[in-house]
Amino acid sequence: MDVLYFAWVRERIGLPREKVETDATTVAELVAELRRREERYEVAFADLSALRVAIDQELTDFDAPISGAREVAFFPPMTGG
Amino acid sequence: MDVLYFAWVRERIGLPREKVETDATTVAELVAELRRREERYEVAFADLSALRVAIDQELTDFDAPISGAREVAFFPPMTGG
Amino acid sequence: MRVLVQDSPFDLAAEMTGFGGDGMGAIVTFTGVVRNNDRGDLVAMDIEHYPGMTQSALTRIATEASARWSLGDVLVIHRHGRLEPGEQIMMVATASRHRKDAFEAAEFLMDYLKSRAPFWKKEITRDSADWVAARDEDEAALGRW
Amino acid sequence: MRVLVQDSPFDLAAEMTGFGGDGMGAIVTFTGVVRNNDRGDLVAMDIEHYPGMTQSALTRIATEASARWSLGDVLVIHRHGRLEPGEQIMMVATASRHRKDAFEAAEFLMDYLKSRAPFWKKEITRDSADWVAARDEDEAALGRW
Repeated sequence: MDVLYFAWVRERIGLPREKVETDATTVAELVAELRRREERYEVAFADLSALRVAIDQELTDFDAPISGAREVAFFPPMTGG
Repeated sequence: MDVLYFAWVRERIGLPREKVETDATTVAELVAELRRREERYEVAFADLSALRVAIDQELTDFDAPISGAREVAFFPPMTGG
Repeated sequence: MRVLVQDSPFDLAAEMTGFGGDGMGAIVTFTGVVRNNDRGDLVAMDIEHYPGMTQSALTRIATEASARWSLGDVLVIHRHGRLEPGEQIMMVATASRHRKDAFEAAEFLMDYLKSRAPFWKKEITRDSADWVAARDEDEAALGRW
Repeated sequence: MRVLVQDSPFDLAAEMTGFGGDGMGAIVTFTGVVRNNDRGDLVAMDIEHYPGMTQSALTRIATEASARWSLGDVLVIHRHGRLEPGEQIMMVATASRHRKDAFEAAEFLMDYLKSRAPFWKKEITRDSADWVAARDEDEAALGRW
């Protein structure tokens, strides 16, 4: 699946998107798996309350299932308008 | 003093403004005096709740004093915007 | 602050050029347009006003809005005379640092314009000419400010 | 309904030409402008977005507004990229028969755009580049709808 990062999440992880192979069944599990990879992921995902997640371009929660998802995106709270 | 009429008040009385010599001390007394004049005034002023009044171009009430007023205007509730 | 009372049309775009000025992040406009009546037979809306009082009444309303909200700019334009369906009747614009102030001030201006500015509308159809009645809900709208 | 996501400027006047259409008496616009920061040293605002999601998120918000209020027309434009102080960031416009619907729908659109459309602002000054933090009051504003 494609994992996308925006704003300071992108900056901390150091790339805008990557392919991830995972057995995680929820967003939270995917995050736990990413945090174990490298310190930059650990730093980026340290505070989930400061993050938002979208599955296939729709906002959702961290306990949402990701089976079948093509694209999971992580980003800070939005500041449009 | 000048007495002005707008919208349907103007149409019922049949003129937009006139000079009035009066000893009335309040708007209500002036109205009572006008109503005694002719039926068209009686008709125009029949229902004071449907009328508004301005003294010297400021909205006021029917019990307001008119001594020293240069201009008293009668009209229906406003429908701007 | 600008307050204009006129029979000629106005140009929203021209009025908005440079409106607001430095540091204003939020601009709200409201434009009122003559809309046809439910029967679809409106020929024109005839708008009478009280020339001596109109400018000062609008200025007072705009001044009150500027006192209540933090505004960088306020504009009020109101036309009078004969206006056909689709023509613009009036507009207000507000500029503020934040959207809440700009929205609230524009709504305040509109609520007061409706019931406290000396304009009266007459609806002209092919067969009739009737003064538009004030709506209770317009008077009631003032209660929230 | 029109929803535009673009890096180029937009022209409020051109967008408003013909907006609303027959029978709509009330048109409300909101325009967001890049304003300088309190220190006055803003060089630019850099606006990042999520290309695949932005258009659909804005369309969903506009559709929701159309479902909740009686609207003749809705327009949403949001820019991305590098914008300097004084430049327009975004606008919404609503047309309705009555002013209450037009105002409420515009405020609803703005509240949702602020917190539910995938845009992130970065403030660039001569010495720094900081992501703008979401404001609790913007999130709280959603509670009223």
